[in-house]
Amino acid sequence: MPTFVFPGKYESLAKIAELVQIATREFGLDSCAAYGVETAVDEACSNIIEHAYGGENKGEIEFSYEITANSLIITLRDQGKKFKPKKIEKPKTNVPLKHRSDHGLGLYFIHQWMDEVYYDNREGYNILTLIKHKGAMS
Amino acid sequence: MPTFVFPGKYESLAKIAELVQIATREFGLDSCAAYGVETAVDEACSNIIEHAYGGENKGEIEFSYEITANSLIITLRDQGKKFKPKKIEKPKTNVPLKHRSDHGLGLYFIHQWMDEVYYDNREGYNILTLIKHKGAMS
Amino acid sequence: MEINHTEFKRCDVVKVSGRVDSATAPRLAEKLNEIMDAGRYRIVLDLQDLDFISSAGLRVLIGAQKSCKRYNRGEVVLANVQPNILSALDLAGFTPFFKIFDDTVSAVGNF
Amino acid sequence: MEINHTEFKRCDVVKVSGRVDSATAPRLAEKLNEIMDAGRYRIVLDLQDLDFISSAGLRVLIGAQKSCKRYNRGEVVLANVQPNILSALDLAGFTPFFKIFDDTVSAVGNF
Ligand SMILES: Nc1ncnc2c1ncn2[C@@H]1O[C@H](COP(=O)(O)OP(=O)(O)O)[C@@H](O)[C@H]1O
Ligand SMILES: Nc1ncnc2c1ncn2[C@@H]1O[C@H](COP(=O)(O)OP(=O)(O)O)[C@@H](O)[C@H]1O
Repeated sequence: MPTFVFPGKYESLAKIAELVQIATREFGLDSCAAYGVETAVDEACSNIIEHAYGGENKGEIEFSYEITANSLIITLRDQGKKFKPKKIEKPKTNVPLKHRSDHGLGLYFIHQWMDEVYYDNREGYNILTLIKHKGAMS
Repeated sequence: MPTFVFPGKYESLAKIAELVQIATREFGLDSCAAYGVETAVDEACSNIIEHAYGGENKGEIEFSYEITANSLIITLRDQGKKFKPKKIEKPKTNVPLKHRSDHGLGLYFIHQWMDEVYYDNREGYNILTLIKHKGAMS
Repeated sequence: MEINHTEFKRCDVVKVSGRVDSATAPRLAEKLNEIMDAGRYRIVLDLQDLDFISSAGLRVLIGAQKSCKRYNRGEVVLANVQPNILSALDLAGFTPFFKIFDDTVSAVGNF
Repeated sequence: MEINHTEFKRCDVVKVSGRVDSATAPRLAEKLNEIMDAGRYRIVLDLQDLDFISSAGLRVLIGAQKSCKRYNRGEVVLANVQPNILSALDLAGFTPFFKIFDDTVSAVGNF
């Protein structure tokens, strides 16, 4: 299970995306599913930088992935502020443009695009596990 | 020297153009020179229909071509009104749009695009010979 | 010859493909007249796929340009003019009468 | 991310290529603000070569749309939206807020 460590800054996102593309290709996802996984990881890493670390260059992001017969399992670890959301709200979409909030999409995207999402905190680490199954819809 | 006979109507122009394309390709002209020959033949045939025959479906157009080492020689024959222009005028181009005539381009195009142009009348036929040299400019 | 006409807010795009010669030029003239008769005088001619234009076709273009420019009510502009077509326009001395754009987006954006 | 901006008579076309994520979204916001600060609120975003957009990028789009539509002074429209990008917009519930055109010509012609 290869592990990669990136500095917690936004420039790392494109590099992490390249790894995700390698992993989804290796796993054999179609373009749309692969795009979803790329989005989920991007949103999760952005949140680590912005919310867990409270800004750029405060800590590292560890990225690793594992491919099993039926699953692509991506793990993200950080040493930022403990985080474990209780409930993911669907952003209210039935509101006119000017009242439409443009925040809160990140977690929603993560949960929509991935099949399983687990939050854990252990030994000073936040551990986020993102799982995509083969052949599952969306 | 293959000869082709077409009814003197505008629909024949596209078919004659296909033959011209075969001939210019066989002769080895570049796209621009080939386009010029196609134009010259089209203008000549349009004139035969419009001016020599005075309209569509009055007579035939005979098209033939010959390729020599250095020349593509196209011959057009019709049995319409005798025609042998004395002098080809360059259309006046230095005039404002609203005074600009939109006629008289045909003969000018023929003489510009071809290297040699001969008009002859023999045995009730108008015989137009259009010659393009290899490697000549325009 | 094929003609594809799209009406936009401020102009019409007419894509002319194939051959415009004495056989087909009347149909092009008809289409352009139909547009002008509807009071629309800002016309983009997209010549991307125009293979051939004879003097009969050039005549249609210059005729439409004269109508469109009358009373300053509009203009015919050209887009995607291929090299051979450009040399025909040039030889006819018609290039000064038309704005020529590299692509249809710029031509539409010009109106 | 690469940004290509062309100013036309009645609208601006902004072609955004590559990745719009938290690293690059601020540069896109800056470019759009610069256009709006010049009093130009009719913007076509050409997304033909956009490979990726995160929620940070979507935020920039919706922010620009809010500014442009204020006082009815204009609008952001999208062109050449690729399937993956469209599903992101869709999932965010943003598709109702943008006119989406098949190509840039139609988008420009809409203004
Ligand atoms: N990794 C994280 N660490 C701490 N807080 C987080 C983390 N991810 C998300 N959050 C919290 O959850 C909220 C919603 O996150 P998200 O849906 O990504 O939207 P946004 O980042 O636009 O606010 C954030 O505003 C933040 O308060
Ligand atoms: N094959 C022909 N037979 C008879 N008259 C011709 C022929 N070709 C050209 N002409 C005459 O020469 C004139 C100029 O021809 P051309 O340059 O092709 O322009 P246009 O056909 O637009 O008038 C014609 O108007 C016609 O009077």
